[in-house]
Amino acid sequence: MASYSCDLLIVGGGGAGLRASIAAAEARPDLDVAVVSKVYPMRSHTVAAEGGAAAVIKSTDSLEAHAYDTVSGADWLCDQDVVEAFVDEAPREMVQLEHWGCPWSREPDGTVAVRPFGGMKVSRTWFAADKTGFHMLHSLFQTSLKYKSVKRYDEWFVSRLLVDDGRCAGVVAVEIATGEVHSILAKAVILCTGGCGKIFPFTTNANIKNGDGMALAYRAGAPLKDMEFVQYHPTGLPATGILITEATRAEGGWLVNKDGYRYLQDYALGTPEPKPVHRTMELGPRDRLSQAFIKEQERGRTLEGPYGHYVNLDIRHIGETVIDKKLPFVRELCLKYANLDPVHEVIPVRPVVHYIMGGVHTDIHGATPIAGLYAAGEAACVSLNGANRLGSNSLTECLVFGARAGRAAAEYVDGAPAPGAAVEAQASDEERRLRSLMDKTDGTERIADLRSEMQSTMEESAGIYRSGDSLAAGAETLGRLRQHARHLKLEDRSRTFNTEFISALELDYMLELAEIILRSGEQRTESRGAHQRTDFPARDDDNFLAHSLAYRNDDGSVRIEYSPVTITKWPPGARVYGKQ
Amino acid sequence: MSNPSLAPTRELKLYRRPISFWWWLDRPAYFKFVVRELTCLFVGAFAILTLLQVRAVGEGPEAYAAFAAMLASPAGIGFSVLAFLAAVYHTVTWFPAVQTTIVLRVGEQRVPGSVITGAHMAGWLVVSVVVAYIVLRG
Amino acid sequence: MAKRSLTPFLWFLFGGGGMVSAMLFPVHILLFGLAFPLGMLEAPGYEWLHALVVHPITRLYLFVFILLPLFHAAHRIRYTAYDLFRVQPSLHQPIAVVCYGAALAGTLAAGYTLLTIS
Amino acid sequence: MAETIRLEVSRYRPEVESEPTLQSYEVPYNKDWVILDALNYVKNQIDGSVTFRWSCRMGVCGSCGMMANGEPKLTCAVPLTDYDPTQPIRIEPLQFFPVVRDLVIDMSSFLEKLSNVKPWIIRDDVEATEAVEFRQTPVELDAYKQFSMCINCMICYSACPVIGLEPEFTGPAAIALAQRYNLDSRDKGKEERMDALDAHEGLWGCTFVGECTKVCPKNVDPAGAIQLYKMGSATDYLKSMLLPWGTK
Ligand SMILES: Cc1cc2nc3c(=O)[nH]c(=O)nc-3n(C[C@H](O)[C@H](O)[C@H](O)COP(=O)(O)OP(=O)(O)OC[C@H]3O[C@@H](n4cnc5c(N)ncnc54)[C@H](O)[C@@H]3O)c2cc1C
Ligand code: SF4
Ligand code: F3S
Ligand code: FES
Repeated sequence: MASYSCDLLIVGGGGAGLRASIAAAEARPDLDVAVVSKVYPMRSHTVAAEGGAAAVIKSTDSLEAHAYDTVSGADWLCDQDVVEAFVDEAPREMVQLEHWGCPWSREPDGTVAVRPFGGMKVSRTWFAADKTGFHMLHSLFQTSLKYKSVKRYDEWFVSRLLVDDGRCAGVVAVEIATGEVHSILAKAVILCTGGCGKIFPFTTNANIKNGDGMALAYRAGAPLKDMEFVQYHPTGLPATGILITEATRAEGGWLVNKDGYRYLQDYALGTPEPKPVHRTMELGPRDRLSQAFIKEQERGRTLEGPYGHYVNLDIRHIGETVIDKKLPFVRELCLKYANLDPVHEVIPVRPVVHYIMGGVHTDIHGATPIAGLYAAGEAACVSLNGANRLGSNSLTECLVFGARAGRAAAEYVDGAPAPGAAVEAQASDEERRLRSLMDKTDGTERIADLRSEMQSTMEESAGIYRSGDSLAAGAETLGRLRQHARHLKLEDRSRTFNTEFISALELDYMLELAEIILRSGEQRTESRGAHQRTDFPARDDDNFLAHSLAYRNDDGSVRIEYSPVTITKWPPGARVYGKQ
Repeated sequence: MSNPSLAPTRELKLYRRPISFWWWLDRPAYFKFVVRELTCLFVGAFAILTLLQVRAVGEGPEAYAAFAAMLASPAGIGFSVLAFLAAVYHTVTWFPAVQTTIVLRVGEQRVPGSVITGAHMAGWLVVSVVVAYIVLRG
Repeated sequence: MAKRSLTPFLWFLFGGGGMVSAMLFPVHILLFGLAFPLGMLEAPGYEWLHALVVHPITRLYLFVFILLPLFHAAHRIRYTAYDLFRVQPSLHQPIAVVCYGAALAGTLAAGYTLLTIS
Repeated sequence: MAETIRLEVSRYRPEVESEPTLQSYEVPYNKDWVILDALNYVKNQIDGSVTFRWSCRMGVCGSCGMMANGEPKLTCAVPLTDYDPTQPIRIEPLQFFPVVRDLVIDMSSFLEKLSNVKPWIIRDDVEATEAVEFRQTPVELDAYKQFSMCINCMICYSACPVIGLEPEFTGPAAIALAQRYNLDSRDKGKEERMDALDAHEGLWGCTFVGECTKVCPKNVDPAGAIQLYKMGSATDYLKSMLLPWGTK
């Protein structure tokens, strides 16, 4: 087992990880920074983001307004100091990215263009047509290439955090191409491993979004915060879950039921207007729109196809010119994956798992309770998104908090002591564990079967609406699945690029996270944002204006604690959409 | 200058498929490409032939008559047929290539490549007629 | 400007030659190689040809007509040797010298002929 | 039984064999599937050892390029219905790249080439000092936009014979990305990039086969980018020769 070392190790090469690496390299050019990623950085799922990234730039807008939209969108579960820091630093980060070459769409005078987005009172979402994440990721990746103090470990899979005496001292990782196990020692580690949508069957998330970093942190002793909040995006293609971006609605798209009726008007989202109106109807927040779909389905007003119930997204009236200019990718996706042309036809859509508000608990600098361990991006929960993230806040979050974590970790590195002997023992422990899994020949359970059973369990028990019973039942099934998962059957005996082995590790993480999502949901006996309990339909600020923190007990079970929400300017109020 | 990604820590036994000598028969496009490149043999030959023709003109009517006879021989005709086909093939593959080196805008819109190619084709026709007219005027 | 190779210049000649031959060669070959020898068109008389050739504009025309296509051919032959005949990299340089050298020789010959013709 | 189609998948297990072999799998001919779905069916239901890269399944991450019946394709973007179910589809790793395992190629050389052409904005004041964007009009954006759409899928590399013949050739995508920055009104690094590209392995190895553009799934037109690049460099060269005092 070879051992590598660096000063600062970043796990993940998506938007957050790359931004962190550049921030660290700029703050401290003398440090050895390393980025480990299980896929080449430009394959990270940030690449798939379509709609845009929010930041106040126009004179009609204000930081205050962005903050209020975020807080109310979050159903008050966010920390308001975090929100304020976020909206304040967002414009600078976005301009920085502009200076790094991101091809933002422009106004005729050459300033960046902005578009409306769900739950936002003012247009403030920067966009690069409808491939915003793609352009942001490639700009960041290409820019990161110029920092020679940043070293990359491409296609290395981190399987464990090394923690000694309450301090994080590095990771153990599998070099996927060779199957070798290595330790990479570091004085500080930043987890930027992204979300975990693959726990669910029907998701916009890529194959690589398995919540690895969350599971790593959790096992190392860090709490996971607000994991019961899973965002369903209201518009995914029924067969594949491919996302049809919110930008379709921002540009004027309508959601209609089987009668061609804009049904959102029945769900306290305002009255329909021909042109899009901020915070109204189709531009309401995602949680409300997805919930409205379920209600509409219960009333029997949705359509039914081979992949379940759906409604239609109609963008025909936007016209070919605007679609080709501002939504070309949507058209491409519809043509390729739904066999229809949105210029002439309506698009069938249904809610689809998209994003997790929860993640590794961090403070406003991205620091977790474990010294030397930081987190940023979707893997982290810095408490910006609360109970419901607003579309286009998370790309910006990757930048703002990626940069913050990068700088904070670079600063921390100086005082960090050298790793102790315990670290080496842990590393060889982990190597033994991995080797024995790799060499296992007596398994019986197929990875794919367990995975799909986990996924359907999650959809049934922790969907858009859940109840105490469904969550408990799900947890029970999961317990059984985790037993089965001890006897995985691995068919691939090669050490070289063994993706089956990697899938086995990912499944193990996902099963653990699935249980945490269910347990966190079970204990929150209220409805807030994306967490809707049929048995507790009201918001309960007296008891649950609080973050849930999931800890791992020594016996492997989950313990949920709560911590207060930080309120600065905006006391909890009603979320009003439609009329202002 | 820029940041490195780590080389594999153990040497991988990579498989490299050898490239066959006949690689240009693998895809029709490769074959067309090779043919296109080989048109240059005729282009070069015809340039030299023209040089010889000029020299013959300079040397007087007999020399030129001999040159013309050579062109009229079966070998001469054979060469001309091939050279003509090659030249036309060269022309029709050349204009689309040229189009990619030109960015023309009318207002905000970029002029489509097909229009530029079309303009070249039209130009070709005009130039050919002019050349023929001058030569035939005598 | 940092030091640059000669390649952009050679590429420019190649491109110019490609353009000249694309525009002019088909009609020249058609006339002199096919139409006249086969009697499809009546060939112009020697006097006319001579008068044409000695005209200064025609001399310039013919010089370009020969020079650029020669470099065009040289360039493509060079790359064909690389790609189609897969010559060893150690021979790349000598092949380039031979190809462009030949084109240069042809150009000099053309220049001499066109200057001295009367 | 429902209709099926056969996949002939190239397998290369470096521990046990010295060259690839084809292995056949029968999969459902599902009209909603792309080739990648069929491969995942194999991996999940028939043979867990079949190895390939994929991630987004929506044609944007660039991981899933493979040869299908000898043509380089983004397998998540090609429906099974493009193929006749009575004929097998031959799936092989992208050609001209060294093969690591089954359908996985070694593309590390591309990352090196990409770094070498300096694909980032070069100018003295890139670091944001105040929250003001550089102006760029829609027309200026349009000048390079197409070349910025590259997903690094390597499909063009496996269509370009020059890559096969001369692996050191910088290749279509990397040159297109260099040109993307050259054409960006915010960039001032054309000269610096030319240092890396004015070489046989750089720009000049390209003989305009043009296949790169034909196969590109994202309409990047790398062949056009390279041609423009050559044209730009040739005009600069002539300018500096004719007007030695006039070049900046
Ligand atoms: C289809 C889609 C559209 C979206 N559109 C928008 C939008 O318009 N606006 C918006 O604001 N947000 C959008 N989002 C959300 C946003 O894109 C993501 O939240 C954000 O990109 C996450 O970035 P990240 O850097 O945290 O993680 P990712 O980009 O997912 O990167 C994770 C990185 O971690 C690495 N990694 C993971 N596990 C390991 C491991 N075990 N070992 C080593 N490396 C590992 C991966 O290789 C990868 O590099 C969208 C999301 C999706 C799915
Ligand atoms: S240019 Fe096209 S084919 Fe080549 S890597 Fe980029 S996207 Fe793929
Ligand atoms: S296929 Fe190759 S030769 Fe040039 S035009 Fe494209 S890079
Ligand atoms: S899987 Fe991402 S491009 Fe095909």
